[in-house]
Amino acid sequence: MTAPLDLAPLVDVPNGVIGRMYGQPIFDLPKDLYIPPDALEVILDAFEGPLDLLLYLIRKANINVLDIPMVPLTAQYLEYVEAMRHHNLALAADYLLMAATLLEIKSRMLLPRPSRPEEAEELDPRAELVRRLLEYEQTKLAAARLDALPRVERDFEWVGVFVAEKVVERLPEVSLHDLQLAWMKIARQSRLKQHHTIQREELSVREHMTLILRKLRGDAFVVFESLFDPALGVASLVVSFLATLELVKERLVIITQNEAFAPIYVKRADGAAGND
Amino acid sequence: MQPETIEQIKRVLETALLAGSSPVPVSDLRRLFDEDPGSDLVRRLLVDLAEDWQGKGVELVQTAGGWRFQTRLEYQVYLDRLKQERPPKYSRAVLETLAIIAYRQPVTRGDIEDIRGVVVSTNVLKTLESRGWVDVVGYRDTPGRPGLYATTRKFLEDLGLRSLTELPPLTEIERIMDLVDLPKTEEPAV
Amino acid sequence: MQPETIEQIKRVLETALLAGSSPVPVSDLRRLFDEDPGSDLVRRLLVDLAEDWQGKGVELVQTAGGWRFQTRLEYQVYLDRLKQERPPKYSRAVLETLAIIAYRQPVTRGDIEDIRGVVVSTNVLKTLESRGWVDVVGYRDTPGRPGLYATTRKFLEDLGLRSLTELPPLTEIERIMDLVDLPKTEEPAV
Repeated sequence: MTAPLDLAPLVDVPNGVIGRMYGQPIFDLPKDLYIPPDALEVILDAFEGPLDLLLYLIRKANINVLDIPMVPLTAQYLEYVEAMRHHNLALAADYLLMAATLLEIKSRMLLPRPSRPEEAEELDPRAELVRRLLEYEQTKLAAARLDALPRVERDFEWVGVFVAEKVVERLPEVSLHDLQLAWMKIARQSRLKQHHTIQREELSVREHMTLILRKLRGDAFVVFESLFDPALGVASLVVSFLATLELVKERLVIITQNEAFAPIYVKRADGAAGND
Repeated sequence: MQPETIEQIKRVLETALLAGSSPVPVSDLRRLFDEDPGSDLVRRLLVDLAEDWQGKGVELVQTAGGWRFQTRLEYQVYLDRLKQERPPKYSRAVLETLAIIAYRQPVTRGDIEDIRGVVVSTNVLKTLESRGWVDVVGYRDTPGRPGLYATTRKFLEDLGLRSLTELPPLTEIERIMDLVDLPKTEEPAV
Repeated sequence: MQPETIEQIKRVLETALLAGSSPVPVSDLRRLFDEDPGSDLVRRLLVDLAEDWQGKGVELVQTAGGWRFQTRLEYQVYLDRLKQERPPKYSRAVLETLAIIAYRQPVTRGDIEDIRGVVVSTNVLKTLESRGWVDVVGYRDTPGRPGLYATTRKFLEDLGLRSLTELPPLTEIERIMDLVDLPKTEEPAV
């Protein structure tokens, strides 16, 4: 394959004119159609398949896709395929299939045209090939445009600054509602059923019982009066007193007085050196 | 800290968007606050913010998944200098397959092969799938039950598109075809 | 685009630092530019930038590995709201034990078991103690000297109560619950 590849019509060649395209004489072969044989492998790699190769041949020869001269195109395509086979290049079956298709179209175009013109248009054997070529070309263009769109990591980067976080264990949240529900579950099924109503007053006493126990941390006797803070008002004093009585009743504290009018001392009944 | 002023709400929005590793929709941005500021206010502040960032190397954009900050294209030449590895350059086979899936989804591998006129290698589809740009969204009820490929939201986001309708328009092949009135029917049995 | 002014160099630095979440050393930042601006200038501009970002939700900080932008801790409360994960929940045993301690304090483990009708595992009490919600305020003077559990100030604070008396009175709950008549599986055996 030493001669330049030529897609121009092979008939009717006047001096200097090597062909005619749509009535216009062609004087020069398109230079870029000549591809040295040793570049075949590169070419095969460069094309994405038979449609791509065909499209290249057509576009380079400046042929209207909608009016493909089948004879020269087929000839040229076959030359490529032959050259590739000659060089023992692994030729995808797609290329051979396309060769067969081209040959079939060419032979059908040689058949006598039907008499009615409108039918002739409808039955153009090239129609399917043209459709595929145009669709493929559209895909090629779309691919190029997609590739041209700004793309993350190639043309821009996402912003994502470091999120500073105190390392805190996520602890379960408990709402008052949760506590209510929990208590109700207990109340509904426990022996507590009969006396589970707890009034605010009762809670207040129990809270003060806890407060007094906290004050009594440790082993020592504490002066009775020191458990009470007059600044908190009468109500608080009364509740504190009730709490102390309740603590005594539940035998959680011990109250001692050595003699009448002597100082009263309070001490935790467990008498231990406190917890913790 | 409870945001009281509009300015503070804006700061919180900005902070959340700067910190976001993915686009944040307005509905999520509203959840940032104890008291929902409403979508109108959030949208207004986002537009405000986008304006505040004019002239900076970073811009606030709206993508398929929501709002996010991204660096401006002009700065990539600098950022590239710090990169350890080049971003992948995709082969024509990959790009053409992506184009077919993007514009004609959902399509099977067979559809792609019909259009490209060659066998589509498994690697090509794997490349697109591992980038998270396409996935199988169903199966066509034909022999072999071939998978139907479609593009993902990540594809739109990575290309800065809000929806498929923002894809560059296809060259108007249909119009050309109509002009010549080519038949699409079967070949006659000659 | 070639940065010519100091201002432009600063923009590039800012953009590069916003684009990544890991710290960038000054030596790397110098590589952003075709012409090395020198470490003195880069450092000066970084300090400038840090000042520019005062009052924002994001700050420029210097860490062991270099410079990076990071969100200010005050904004964590907002950002946390965007996280999808649900907060963990305490088991029924923990909640019931807590309720008993809250309403009946001071109580021993034995009291709790009497009321709940089941053994209270050590883990349950440990959970509440390590949360700082209950502690032992004394010991009952009975065999075994069991610890007396009560709720702490932290418990009140965490639940937004000023005093135990602000706990919902149970008579009221009972009324409401009876009205609602929750679909209970276990009916009281009375």
